[in-house]
Amino acid sequence: QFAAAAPIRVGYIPVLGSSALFVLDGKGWGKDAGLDLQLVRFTSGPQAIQALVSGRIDAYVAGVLPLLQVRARGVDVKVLASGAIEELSVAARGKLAEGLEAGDAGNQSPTALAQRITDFTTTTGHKPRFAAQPQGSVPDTVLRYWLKQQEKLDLKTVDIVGIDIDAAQQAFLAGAVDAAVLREPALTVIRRRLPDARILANGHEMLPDQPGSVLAVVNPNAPDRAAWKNKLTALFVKSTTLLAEHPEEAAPYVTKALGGGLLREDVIAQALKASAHDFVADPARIVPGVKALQDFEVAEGLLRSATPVEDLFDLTTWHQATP
Amino acid sequence: MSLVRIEDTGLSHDGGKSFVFRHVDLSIGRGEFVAVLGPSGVGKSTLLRVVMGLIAPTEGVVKLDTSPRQAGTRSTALVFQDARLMPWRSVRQNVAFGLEGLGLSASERRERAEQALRLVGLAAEGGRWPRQLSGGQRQRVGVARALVVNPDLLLMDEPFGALDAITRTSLQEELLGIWEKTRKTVMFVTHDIDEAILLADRIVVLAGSPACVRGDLTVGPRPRDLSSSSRRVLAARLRSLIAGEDDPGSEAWLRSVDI
Amino acid sequence: MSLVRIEDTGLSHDGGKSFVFRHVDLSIGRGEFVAVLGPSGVGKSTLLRVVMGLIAPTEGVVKLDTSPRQAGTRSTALVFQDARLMPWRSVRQNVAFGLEGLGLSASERRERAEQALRLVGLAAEGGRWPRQLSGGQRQRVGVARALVVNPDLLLMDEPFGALDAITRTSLQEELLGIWEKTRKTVMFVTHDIDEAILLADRIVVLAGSPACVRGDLTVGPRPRDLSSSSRRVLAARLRSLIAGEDDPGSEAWLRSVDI
Amino acid sequence: MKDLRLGGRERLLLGTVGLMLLFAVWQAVVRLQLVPPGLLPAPSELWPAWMSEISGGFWQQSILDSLSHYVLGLLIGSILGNGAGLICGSVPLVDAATGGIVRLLRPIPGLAWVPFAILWFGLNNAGATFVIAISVFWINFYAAYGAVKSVDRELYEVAAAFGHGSFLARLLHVTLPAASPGLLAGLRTGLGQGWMSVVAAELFGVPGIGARMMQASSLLATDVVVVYMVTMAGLYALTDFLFGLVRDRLLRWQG
Amino acid sequence: MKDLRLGGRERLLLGTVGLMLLFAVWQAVVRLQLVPPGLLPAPSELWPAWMSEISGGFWQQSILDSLSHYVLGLLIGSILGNGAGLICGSVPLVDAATGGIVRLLRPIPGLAWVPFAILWFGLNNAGATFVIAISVFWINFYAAYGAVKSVDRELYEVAAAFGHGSFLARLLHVTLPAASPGLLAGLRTGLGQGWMSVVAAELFGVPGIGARMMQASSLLATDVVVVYMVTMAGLYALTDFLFGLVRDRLLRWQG
Ligand SMILES: Nc1ncnc2c1ncn2[C@@H]1O[C@H](COP(=O)(O)OP(=O)(O)OP(=O)(O)O)[C@@H](O)[C@H]1O
Ligand SMILES: Nc1ncnc2c1ncn2[C@@H]1O[C@H](COP(=O)(O)OP(=O)(O)OP(=O)(O)O)[C@@H](O)[C@H]1O
Ligand SMILES: [Mg+2]
Ligand SMILES: [Mg+2]
Repeated sequence: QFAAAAPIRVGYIPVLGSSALFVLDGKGWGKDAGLDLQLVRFTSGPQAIQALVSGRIDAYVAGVLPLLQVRARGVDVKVLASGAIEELSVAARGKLAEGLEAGDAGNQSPTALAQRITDFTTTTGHKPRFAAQPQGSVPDTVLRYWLKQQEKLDLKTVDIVGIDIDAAQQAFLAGAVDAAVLREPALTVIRRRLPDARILANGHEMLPDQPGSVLAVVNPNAPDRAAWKNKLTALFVKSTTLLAEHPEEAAPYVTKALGGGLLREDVIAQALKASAHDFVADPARIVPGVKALQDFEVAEGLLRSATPVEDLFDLTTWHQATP
Repeated sequence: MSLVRIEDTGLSHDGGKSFVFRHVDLSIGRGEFVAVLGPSGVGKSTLLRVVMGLIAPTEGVVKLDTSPRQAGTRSTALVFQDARLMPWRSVRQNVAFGLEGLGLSASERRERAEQALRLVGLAAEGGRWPRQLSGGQRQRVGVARALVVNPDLLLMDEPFGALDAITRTSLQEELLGIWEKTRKTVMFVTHDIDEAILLADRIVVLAGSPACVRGDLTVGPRPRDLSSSSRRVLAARLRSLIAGEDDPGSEAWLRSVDI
Repeated sequence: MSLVRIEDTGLSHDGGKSFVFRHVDLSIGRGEFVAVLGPSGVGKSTLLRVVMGLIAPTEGVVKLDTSPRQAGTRSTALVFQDARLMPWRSVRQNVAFGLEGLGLSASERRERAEQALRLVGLAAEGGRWPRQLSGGQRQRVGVARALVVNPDLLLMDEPFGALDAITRTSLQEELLGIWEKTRKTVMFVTHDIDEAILLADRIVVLAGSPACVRGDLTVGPRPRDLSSSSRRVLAARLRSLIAGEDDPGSEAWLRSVDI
Repeated sequence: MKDLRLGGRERLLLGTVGLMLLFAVWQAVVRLQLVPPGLLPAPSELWPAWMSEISGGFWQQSILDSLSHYVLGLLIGSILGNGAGLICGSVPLVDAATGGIVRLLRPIPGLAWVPFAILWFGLNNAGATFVIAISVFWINFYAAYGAVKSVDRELYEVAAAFGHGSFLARLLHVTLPAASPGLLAGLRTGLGQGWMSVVAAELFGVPGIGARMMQASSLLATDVVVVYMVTMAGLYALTDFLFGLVRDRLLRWQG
Repeated sequence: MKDLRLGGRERLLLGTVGLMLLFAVWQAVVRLQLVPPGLLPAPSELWPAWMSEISGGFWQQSILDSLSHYVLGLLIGSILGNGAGLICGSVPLVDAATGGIVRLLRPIPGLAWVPFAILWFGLNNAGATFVIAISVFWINFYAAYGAVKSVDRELYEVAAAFGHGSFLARLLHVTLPAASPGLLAGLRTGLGQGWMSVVAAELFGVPGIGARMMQASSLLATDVVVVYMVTMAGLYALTDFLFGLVRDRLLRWQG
């Protein structure tokens, strides 16, 4: 078939949540199914979005929130499957992490957290600093959502700084911030480097079914898309299932795509195992989370108006793809 | 008929408020050797630059009637008062500057440059950079650069100013020799009255502020003996003209002929 | 006793392979006015720069015995052959350059600079930039810059090279006047034999390659008449010395005394 | 020499015409949909976006915040850069000794300095200032170095002959004025470079134009992004214009 | 004038001593734990990291990839920058007409050009080359512009007097050679600026040193980040050294 011969350009951001893409590419499933996949790596969301808007990529594996903005701008893009949920966690160090158990996933009751923050402020003389990405980004929104909606805290009791992902990690390592919103595999790496770092809240606590990476396709109804979008979704779901069930089997591919010789396979395997239950393909699972976050952004004045969330999701393709 | 016609010309650096020179009228016939004398700062260099077309006169016109040139020559060339060599060109390349773009081969250019350098006594310095030359040597390179293009009209601005008596005499002789052979038109600015009398057919004196032509004298036949009494009278006259001491009053001094 | 003692001095630009001058021996007494004559490119400017301490001699030593200076003066000053004004300083600021750092007040500096400018006939040009001056005007600024610091030892490198006869004569007279009043030591490079005879007590001729002192002649009492026969003999002698025509053979030419 | 000189008014007129043309082409490109919609707003869409930024007070605040990093970073970078360039250019010993270090440090991108800025200064204005200063530093360093190297050596002789032969006097009386056209060209390049680094510097979460641009960019508010780009251009044009006045005054002697 | 001139060997020696000193201080700072561990590796830790990058083939491949963007971007940026600078510097009309546009475009940071690079060139090497070219362009533009403006006007008279009065001849025979010290200083600054922009240029997945550095940085592999920083420094030192040879040859006349 002519259309299938054209390469499918898939943009992605190198995070653990995109693992399904690495597995299906690494295992050669795409080729077996007659799909010529061309993976394009981005280091940040805005760049991937710009490529998407200018029609330089056909599919996208990254965070879901920016896609709402893209739709609002009249670009027809649809989420076909979810890749991972509950990716983001909040890590703390130093005074703010004092007394927390290693390996303990937060479990802070609102009052306990409020107390912890007050203690911190009185002993150190300044508010705890939380590093996230710039306002409007998913990590920032999720962090605020967690603090305000889940923990019922006044956002004025903490300092939130919006910085670049790398800078956030480095600031956390250097002790320039007391907590940071992080995701795997950085979490695993930092835990190894900073034995006193603790998880203040895991992804589930921040927002149950917190939306993470998704598989989205641009102009899904275009005739040339029809040829491959179902196949790709099916493969993506298959990989996600593999990740959830046999993470150790996926480790080599993920290591290759993500680590590129920088991370040992056992670190990745550890990270994959730690988040195995987060690999969820059903797009319907994240719809409420997306809604909640969007509503929150509107309430916070970050967005001028909400876009209908349902329109972003194409739930039928996933159903067809799931045996 | 005349090669250079300067007609009621004036030049101002400030758009007409004050003039360097004004109402200058001067014609130079083909083959004439004219010296321009005048006190420092009177506008001699400026006049040469106007004739060369480097600056447009504020008033009046300058007409040049240079003949269609021969191959490998330029119609006019100028020796600058301050040598003005291109510091990034070797001495030889500086001399060859005017030859470029005349359709000569590189070896022809080089040969002609070497010849001009020999003429000014710098055959051995061809490969040096300008900064490695003495003051007098730089000035001689400037002379060679102008001579090498064999111009119809040769404009020289105090070309021998920084030279010792010997080198100067030999270059004066060379210049006269070339002039006698080729009968180029020469306009020669100098501050040296003896030099003017020795070389020129005609001596034009610029003086005043704004300057204008205050004397235009013809010098007698060559070879010239500077110690002859008539020459000494001429020199004294020129001196007082330059100093602006005796005001001509009439046109008497202009075109006055001296033996 | 002598203010300047140049002892067996040599200078090479290429580390000793070839010398500009070599085995130069010369003493200049306090208050003497010495002219240095020599063909173009022989090393006159280089010698002055060695005396000034701007370049170290390759061989030999140069000793200066300048007296502890008066307030507001410098022990030595140099007039460069090519004016070398600082293009970013106005004419007045250029003249005042040597006065800075002498502990004078701004108004004193300004007053002395104005006075020096009047001396060289540029009182009206003080506010201009160097690029707005004629060649001769620039050279005069260079002279003013050196005179203004009232040095014990005044080194002048063809200071009147680009000047017309009138300006030149008046500046020569000014210089002689200053010298007679203050009895400064002057080392005066020129290519003009008449100028040397007119001004100097003693004339040193540099010639040869590498150059050395080929003549050292004392000139008789002032005022001097250039057309007297003894002067004419002296001029002829100097001419042949510069040309390197007559080799001294003996020490006869050195220290030969002329009326 | 056809040395056409333009008056100040003609320059302004021509410059405005050039800008108008640019805006016209831009508007046409967007209107004719030569770029995908959403990627580049038309100039005419900027006005409402600008108004809403102003009425929210974001615009004024961002400018104030960025100006403080910019001015300080520019000052520090320019002073140190010119100082180091002047010294390396005039003292061969220092030049030789620092040659290796300069080559090691020079190509480190602004982004790579961010961790050190965090380490040394924390996440605050000082860090942002540091990142701007670094990028401005290099521009000025090389410009000053090159300018010093091309000073006419004969002028040092003049200084020495008139009692200004000490290192400091030569620096003050020859190197600085003679190199001033080059130094000023470097400063001018640095003025622009500084604005270019404001964005990288505010990657730290320090508020300002750059942070606001990134925020808008992550919300795909391209119109707001462009409003701030134009704002930066305006601020740059202003600083550049004022600098031009100072420069022309300092270089009057060049005519 | 104490004009101490150093021979090539002495320069090299001094430069090496300077570098050694830097490395010694660095090692000491890390050993004495003056920086938090994990943020800056000691020089001695770089060797194993480097070896593992080499054995994985990443190092060689990244260098090759980046070199191709770098060289091309540098060439394009330098040629266009010098060309535009020369023209704006010598033609007052063009200068006036482009003045506004230049001021508008100049402060746009490299990062902000990335979307346009994506739009115009796609996600490939051309986009990366474009981003590098832009940053190199401005440096060269201003250096060339400044250099042209400070050319001694008297030399144009010489050119005109010897039959080289046309615009092209003046450009070739006066502007270019007289401005060459400034142009070469600009080119040299651009050499470094180019390496600094490699990181920004490779933001969108174009492989190379910058992409690899960012990848390592996001995984907190600081030793690998520093290996690539040192690699860039080495490459820059090499290009700068080779450029220095060419430069010294071209500027022999300055002595
Ligand atoms: N930097 C240099 N490198 C090599 N040779 C040089 C350098 N500077 C000067 N020279 C040479 O040294 C010689 C002496 O130069 P100097 O300037 O002292 O001559 P001069 O006697 O003053 O001549 P003039 O009367 O023409 O000014 C000349 O032949 C000149 O070419
Ligand atoms: N750019 C300028 N702006 C203002 N005045 C100038 C400019 N250039 C020259 N002048 C003035 O114009 C007058 C004539 O200068 P010019 O160089 O023609 O004199 P000159 O006769 O050649 O003198 P000299 O014999 O000293 O070389 C001088 O008074 C000079 O100061
Ligand atoms: Mg003149
Ligand atoms: Mg000399």
